[in-house]
Amino acid sequence: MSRLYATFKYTLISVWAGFVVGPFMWAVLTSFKDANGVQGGATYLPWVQYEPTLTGWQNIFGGAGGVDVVRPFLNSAVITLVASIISLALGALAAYGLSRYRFKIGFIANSDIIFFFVSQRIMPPVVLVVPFFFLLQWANLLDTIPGLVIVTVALLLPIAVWVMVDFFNGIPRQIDEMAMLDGCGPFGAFVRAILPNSVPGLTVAAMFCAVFGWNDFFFAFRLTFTEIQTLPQAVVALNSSIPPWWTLSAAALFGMSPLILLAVWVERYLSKGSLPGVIR
Amino acid sequence: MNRKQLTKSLAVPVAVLAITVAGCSGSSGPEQKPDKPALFKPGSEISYAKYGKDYPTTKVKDVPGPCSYESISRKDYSGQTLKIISHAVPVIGEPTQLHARQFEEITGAKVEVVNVPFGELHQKILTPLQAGQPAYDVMFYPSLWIGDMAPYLVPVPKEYLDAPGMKDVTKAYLGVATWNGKVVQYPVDGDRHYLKIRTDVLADRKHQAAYLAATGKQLRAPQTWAEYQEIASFFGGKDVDGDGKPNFGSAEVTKRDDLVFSAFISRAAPYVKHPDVTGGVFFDVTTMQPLINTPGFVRALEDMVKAKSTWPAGGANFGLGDEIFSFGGGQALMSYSWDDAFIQAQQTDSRIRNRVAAAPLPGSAEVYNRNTRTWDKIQNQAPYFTWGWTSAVAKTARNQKMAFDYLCFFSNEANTALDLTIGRFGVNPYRNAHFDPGFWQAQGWSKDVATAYVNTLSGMEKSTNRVFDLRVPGVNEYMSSLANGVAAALAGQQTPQQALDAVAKEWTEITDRVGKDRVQEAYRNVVALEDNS
Amino acid sequence: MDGLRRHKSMFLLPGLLTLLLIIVFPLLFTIRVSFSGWNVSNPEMDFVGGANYVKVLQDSRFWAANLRLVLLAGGTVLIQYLIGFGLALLVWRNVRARRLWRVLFLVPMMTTPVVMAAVWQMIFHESLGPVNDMLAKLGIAPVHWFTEAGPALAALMTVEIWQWTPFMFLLMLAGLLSLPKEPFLAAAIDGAGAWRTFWKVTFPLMAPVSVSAIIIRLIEASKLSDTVYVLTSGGPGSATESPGYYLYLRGLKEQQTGYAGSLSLTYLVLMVITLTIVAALLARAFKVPRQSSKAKEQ
Amino acid sequence: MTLDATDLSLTVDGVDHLKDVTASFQPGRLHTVIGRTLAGKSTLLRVLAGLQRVDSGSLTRHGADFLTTPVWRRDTAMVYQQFINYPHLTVFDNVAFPLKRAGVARDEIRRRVQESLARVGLTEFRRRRPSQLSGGQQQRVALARALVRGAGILLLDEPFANLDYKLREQLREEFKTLFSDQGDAVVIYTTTEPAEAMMLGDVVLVMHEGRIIQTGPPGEVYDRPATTTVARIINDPPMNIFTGRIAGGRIAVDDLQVTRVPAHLADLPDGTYQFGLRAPDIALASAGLQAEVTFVEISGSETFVHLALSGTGFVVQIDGVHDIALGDRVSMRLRPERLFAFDHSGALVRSPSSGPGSPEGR
Repeated sequence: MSRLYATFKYTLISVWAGFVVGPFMWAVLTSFKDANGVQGGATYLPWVQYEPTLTGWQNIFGGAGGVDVVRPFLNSAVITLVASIISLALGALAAYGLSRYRFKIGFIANSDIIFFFVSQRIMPPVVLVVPFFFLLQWANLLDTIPGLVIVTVALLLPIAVWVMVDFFNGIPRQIDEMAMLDGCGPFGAFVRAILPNSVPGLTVAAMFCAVFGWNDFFFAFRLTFTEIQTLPQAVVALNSSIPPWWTLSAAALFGMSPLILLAVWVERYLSKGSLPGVIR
Repeated sequence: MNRKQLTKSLAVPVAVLAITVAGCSGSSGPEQKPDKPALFKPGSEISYAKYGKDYPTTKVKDVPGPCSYESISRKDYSGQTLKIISHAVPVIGEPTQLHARQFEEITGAKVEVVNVPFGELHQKILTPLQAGQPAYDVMFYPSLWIGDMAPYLVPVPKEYLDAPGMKDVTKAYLGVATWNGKVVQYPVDGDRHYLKIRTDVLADRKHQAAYLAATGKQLRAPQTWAEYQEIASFFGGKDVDGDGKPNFGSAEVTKRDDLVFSAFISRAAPYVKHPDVTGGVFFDVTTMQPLINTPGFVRALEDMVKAKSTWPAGGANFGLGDEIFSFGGGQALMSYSWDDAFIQAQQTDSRIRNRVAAAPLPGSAEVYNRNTRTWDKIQNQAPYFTWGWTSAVAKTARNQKMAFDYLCFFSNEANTALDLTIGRFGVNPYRNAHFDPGFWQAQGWSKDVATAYVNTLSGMEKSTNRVFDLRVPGVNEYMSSLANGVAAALAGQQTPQQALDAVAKEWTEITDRVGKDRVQEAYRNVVALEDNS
Repeated sequence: MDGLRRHKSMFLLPGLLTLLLIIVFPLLFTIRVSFSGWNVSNPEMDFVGGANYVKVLQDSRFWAANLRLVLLAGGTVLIQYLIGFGLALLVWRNVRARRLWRVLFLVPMMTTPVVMAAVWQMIFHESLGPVNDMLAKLGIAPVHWFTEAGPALAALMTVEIWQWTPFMFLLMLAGLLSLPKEPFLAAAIDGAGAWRTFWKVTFPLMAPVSVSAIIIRLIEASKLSDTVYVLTSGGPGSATESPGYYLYLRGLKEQQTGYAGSLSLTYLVLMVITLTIVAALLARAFKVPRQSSKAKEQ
Repeated sequence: MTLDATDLSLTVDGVDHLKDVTASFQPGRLHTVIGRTLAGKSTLLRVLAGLQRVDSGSLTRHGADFLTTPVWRRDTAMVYQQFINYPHLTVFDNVAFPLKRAGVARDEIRRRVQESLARVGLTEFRRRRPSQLSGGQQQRVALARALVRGAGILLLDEPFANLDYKLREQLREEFKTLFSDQGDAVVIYTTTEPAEAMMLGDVVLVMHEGRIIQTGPPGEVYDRPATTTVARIINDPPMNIFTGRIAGGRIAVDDLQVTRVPAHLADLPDGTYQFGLRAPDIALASAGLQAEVTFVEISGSETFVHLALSGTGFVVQIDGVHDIALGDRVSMRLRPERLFAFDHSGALVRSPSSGPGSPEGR
C-alpha cells in the first residue's frame, strides 16, 4: 500500500467519520446549553462561548419543565422486545417453511408468499394507521402495550421473514433431513438442528427488528393517548413552537443510547465472522 | 380450623379480589370522597421556585375562591386518574405539566399528561372523540377549533361560571368560549396579534433623523402595513442596535405547517374588514361564497411577498418559536404575532428588556368594500382576535368534577399571575385584572412599556371593527388550505392572485364536504361577534 | 422434502395468518374508505363512487410529490450505495482501528429518524445553526436551507444519506466479508492490479448483494415521511413534499380519510409496479442471474 | 425383513428421476448401487429414506407399506456425500444425537458413542466441533453417527466421493467390514466407482437414467454385463465398445481386420456385432494396428492412452508411466480372448467367461 493511497484512505475515512459524529457532537453541546446559549447564534466552546448548564438533562429526568423519559424508555423497551421476539419466532418459522417446502395455492407459489411478506414494507404507514385505530378500538387495545405490540409485529414480521428466508436457504437442507432420519419430527428438526445454527441470522433479524421497533414513531403516536408513551413520542413532545433545544437534545441522546450499544454488538458479530454469510 | 373459619378465611381474599377487579374495570364510576383538611392557609404565598431554576422566584398570594390552592387542596381525589392532552412543551404544555404536578400534590389524584406537537393536536384529540373512545378527560387546544369540538364537550357547570376568576374574564374571551349560547370551553388564555417594536431604535433621535432625511417621513410605530414595510426595509441588514450583529426589519411566522395563516390574516384584516360592511370577512355569510381571493386579501399577500426582503435568514420558514427568538433575542426590530415574543423580550435576563413597546397592528390607508367593489380611502384599523389556547372537558370524562377542578385550579389567580410572566408558557392576559399596568410594573417592567402594553391590549377589546377566527367545523382544513396558498405564493410557486384563487376553490369544496348548512350556522356566530350584533 | 407436505403448513401458517389478520382489515378498510367521502366533519362510510380517484388524477401536488420521490429516493439510495460500498471497501481489511470505524459507520442507522431530524433541524437552522455559521467563517453567504427549494432538498437528502448509508455499509461489508478467497488469489496470481481486481472480481461477486441492498433501501426510502415531517414540513411551499408526507397531510392532518384512502391505494399500486420494474432492471444492469424459486426440489 | 421397491417412478419437469424401479433389498447384505452422476441413485436413496415422494409404485418393509411411514419412523440412517454434521454440536454430541432422540439411557449413550468413536478413530477429537476437523474426519463423524444406533436401514450416498483418492481408498478398506457387519440391516451404498461397487457389494445394482438395468452379485455383473451401458458403467475406464463384423473367422472394423475370432465367440454366426474390451485388455505393441494418440492421462502407476482407430475411440491402460505425445502413431494389439460381444441393441451375446455355445441369459 503506497503512502499516497494510505493518506487518501484515512482522509476519506476521517471525513466520513466527522460527518457521522457531527450531529451527535452538536446534540451533546446543545444539551448543555440554555436559552441564552442558543439565541445569539452558533456557539461551540463551553465556558468560553456559553455557560454550560444541566437544565436539559434535569428536564428529562423529572424536571418540571420537561417530559419524563424514563417511563417511555421502559415502554419502548418492553414493546420492542416483545414484538421482536414474536416477530422472530413467527418469522423464523414461516421463513423455514418457505425455505424448505414448496407451497402452491392456485397460482400462488413460494416466491409470491415471500413477496407478500416483504411487500408489507412497501405499504406507507399512513395507509394503515386509521384502520388500525378502529381495529384496536374494537379489541379494546388502544393506548395499551399489547395493542402496540400487535401493530409492531406487523411492521417487524416482514423483516424477520426477509432475513431468515435467505439465511435458511444458506443452511444445507441435508442437516434437517439428517435430523429427521435421526428421529426428529419436522418441528424437532427445526428446533434441534436448524435453530441452534441460526444464531447469526437471528442476530441480524433481531437487530433490524430492534432498530425498526425502537424507532417507530408513527404508530405509537397515533394509537396511544396518555397511558403509554414511547420514547420517540417523548422527544417529539418537546417539538413545540418554542423548542427547548437543550432538553430536546438531551432526550434525543438518551433515547438513542441503547441502540448505539446495539451497533457495538453487531460489529462484534461482524468481526467474529459469524454474520457475513447471513446478509447476502 | 373448623369449616366456618375456613370459609371466612377464604372469603376475605375473594372479596378483596372482587373489589380490585371492579376497581380495574372502571365500571364503578367516580367515587366522591369527602373533603380533607386544606394544605394551604388562606392567602398563602405561592411560588414555582421549588420546581427548578427555570422558574422565577416571584411570589404571589393565593386569592381566596373556589379555585384557590386552599380550596382545591381540600379535595381528595386519591386513587383517581385524570388524563390530559396538551400542546408540546413548553408552550401551554409546560404549564399543563406543572399544574398537573401541583394538582397531584394537593389532591392525591394521578394526572397523566401527554404533550403533542401543534400539527398533530387536532387529529389526536378529534379522532378518539369521534370514535367514542374515552381517551382524554381534559383537552388543551386552540380555541378556534370550537366548531369541531363543541359536540363532544361538557358545558362548564354553573358553579365554575360563578367563580370570581371566571367572572373577571373579558367579554371577548368569554364569547370565544361560547358555542350556541353555552360556555363549553374553559378560558385559560387570551390571545391576539399586536405589533411589537424596538423602542431603542424606532424612538431613537439619531435613527429618527436619519429616517426623516432619507424618506421625508417621521419614524414612529407604523400605522399602516405600507409604513411597516418602509421602516423594515430602511433598517434591514444593518447593525442598528450596536450589538455587533446585523438587525432585520421584520420577523413573521411564515412556516406553512406552523401558523402562517394567522400572520396572513393579521396583515389582511385592515384591507378586508370594512367598518360599514357586515356579513363576514372570510365568507359572505348569506351565500357562503369564499371571499379569500377578493382584492383585500390579494393585496395583503402581495405585501407579504414584498416583505420577504426584510426578513432575517430563514425568515421565510419561521415558526412561532423562530419569531420569538428573533424578536425576543434582539435580531428583528419589528414583529407581530402573539404575546410570546414580547414577554420573551421582557424576561429578566433579556438584553432588550424595557427597550420594546407594544402597539396595535398596523392598519391601512384604504379598505376594500366588497359591496361596492371599490377601495375606500379611509384610515382603517382592524384588530385580529386570533385564536388562543383554551381548554375543555370531554363528555366521556370519568370524573367531570375533578376535570373542572383541575382547570379551575390551572387558571386560579395565583397560577395565572405567575404563568403570565413566563414567556414560554404562552399564557396571555384574558381577565380584566390583567389589564392593569401596575401588575406588569410589579414584574419589573418600566412604566412606559407596561402602559403601552396594557393600552394596546385593552384597546383591542374596545374596538368595534374586529376580525375573529373562522370558528367553524373543519376550520383546520380551511386554514391548512390557506397556509398552502400563502406558502406557495411566498415560495414564488404562484402569484398571490393565483394562489388565493386556488384557496377559494378549495374552500368551496371543503364547505361542500363539511356541509354548507353546518358551516353557515357556525359562521353566523362569528359574524355576530364581528358585527357587534 | 416433498415427502413431508402434511407438515409444511405448520411452519408457514402461524406467521402468514398473523400478518394476514393484522393486514387484511386495514387493507379492506382502505379500499372501502377510498370510495367514500369520509372526512373530519363527516366520518361516515358513504359511497361516492370513483370521485376520489378522479380527484387523484387531477391532484398535481400528489403527482409532483411522486416525481420528486424519484429524485429523493433514487438519488439518495444511489449515493448511499456508492458511499456505503466505498466505506465498506475502505474498512474491509488492512485498516487501523478497524472496529472503531465500523461501529461509527453503523451508528446513524440505529437512531430514530424523527429524533435525528429534530437535531438536524437545529444544525441547519439558518441563523442559529452551526452549518451557516461555519460557512460564514469561510466567507460563504448563509444558505437558505429551509426557505429555498434547492437547499431544502439538499438538506433533506443530506439527512437521508447520513441516516441510511450505514445500512448499505452493513450489507456491503457483510457481503465483502463473506466473499470466497480463491477468486482474489487467482486475480493476484494473474497479476491484476487493485482497479482491475475490483472490476473483474469484487464487483461481479458483490452484484447480488448490491441488488438486494438497493431494492430494500428503495422500498424503505419510498416511504420517506418522518424526516420530511420534522425537518422541512414539506416546505418551502410544497418543494420537499414526498408522497408519504403528502398522504399524511391529507389523511391525518386534514383528516380527509376517504380521499387519502384513494391516494394511498394509487400510490401503493404505483410503488409495487415501479419497484418490480426497477428490480428487474437492476438485476439486468448488475448481470445477476435470475434467481429461481427459493424452494429447490431435489 | 426385506425392503421391496416395486415400479417406483418419479418425473420432475419431464425428466425421469426414477423409472419403474423394482428391487428387493435383503437384510444383512450390502447393496451397492452404481451409476453415473444423475443416474437416480440419490433419488432412490431419498425415496427409501422418506425424504422424497414418488409419482407411482410401492415400497414395502416387512411386507407392510413403507411409503406412508414418515422419515423419523423409518429407522434409517444416512451418510451424505457432503460432510453433513450438526455444526453446533461437538463430535461426541453429534454421534449421541440419534441415541438421545431414541431415548437411550445416558450411560448407554456414552458407552455406545465412545465405542463408535473408537471404531472410526476419533476418540481424541470428541470435544471438537465438526468445523475444526478435516474432511475425512468429518465424514468419519457422519459414519459413526450413522452406525451408532444400529439402524435397520443404512443408506450411504457416495460417502467417500468428496475425499481425495488416497483417503478414499483407505476409508473404503477400513469400513468394508463395518458396512458388511451390520447384522440384519439393509445396507445400500451408492457410488460412481466400479471398483468400490465390486469390492464392497454383496449385490450390485446398476442404475442408468432412472432405471435399474442390472442386478446381481458383483462377479456376475462384472463378468456378464447385460448391456453395453452396464459394461461401460461398471468399468473404469469405461469398457471400449466398438462395432465390428465377424466374417470368415476374422473380426473387422470397417475394412480393417483387427483380430481373429477367439474361441468363445467361434460359434457366433457371421454378422455385425458390438464388441467390448476392457482398457487393460489392449496393449501397445511394436507392431499391430496403427492408431493415433488423442489424449494421455497419467494416474499414479498407470497411464491411460486414448487412441483413435479409423474413427473409433479406444482407451488403453498400461502399467507404468510412459512418455507418449499427442498425435503419435502407435501400434496396438487387442486380446481377443477378452472380447465381449453384444448384439446391435446392446444386449450381451457372449462374454469371455462363458464357454462356447452357452448363450447369455438374463
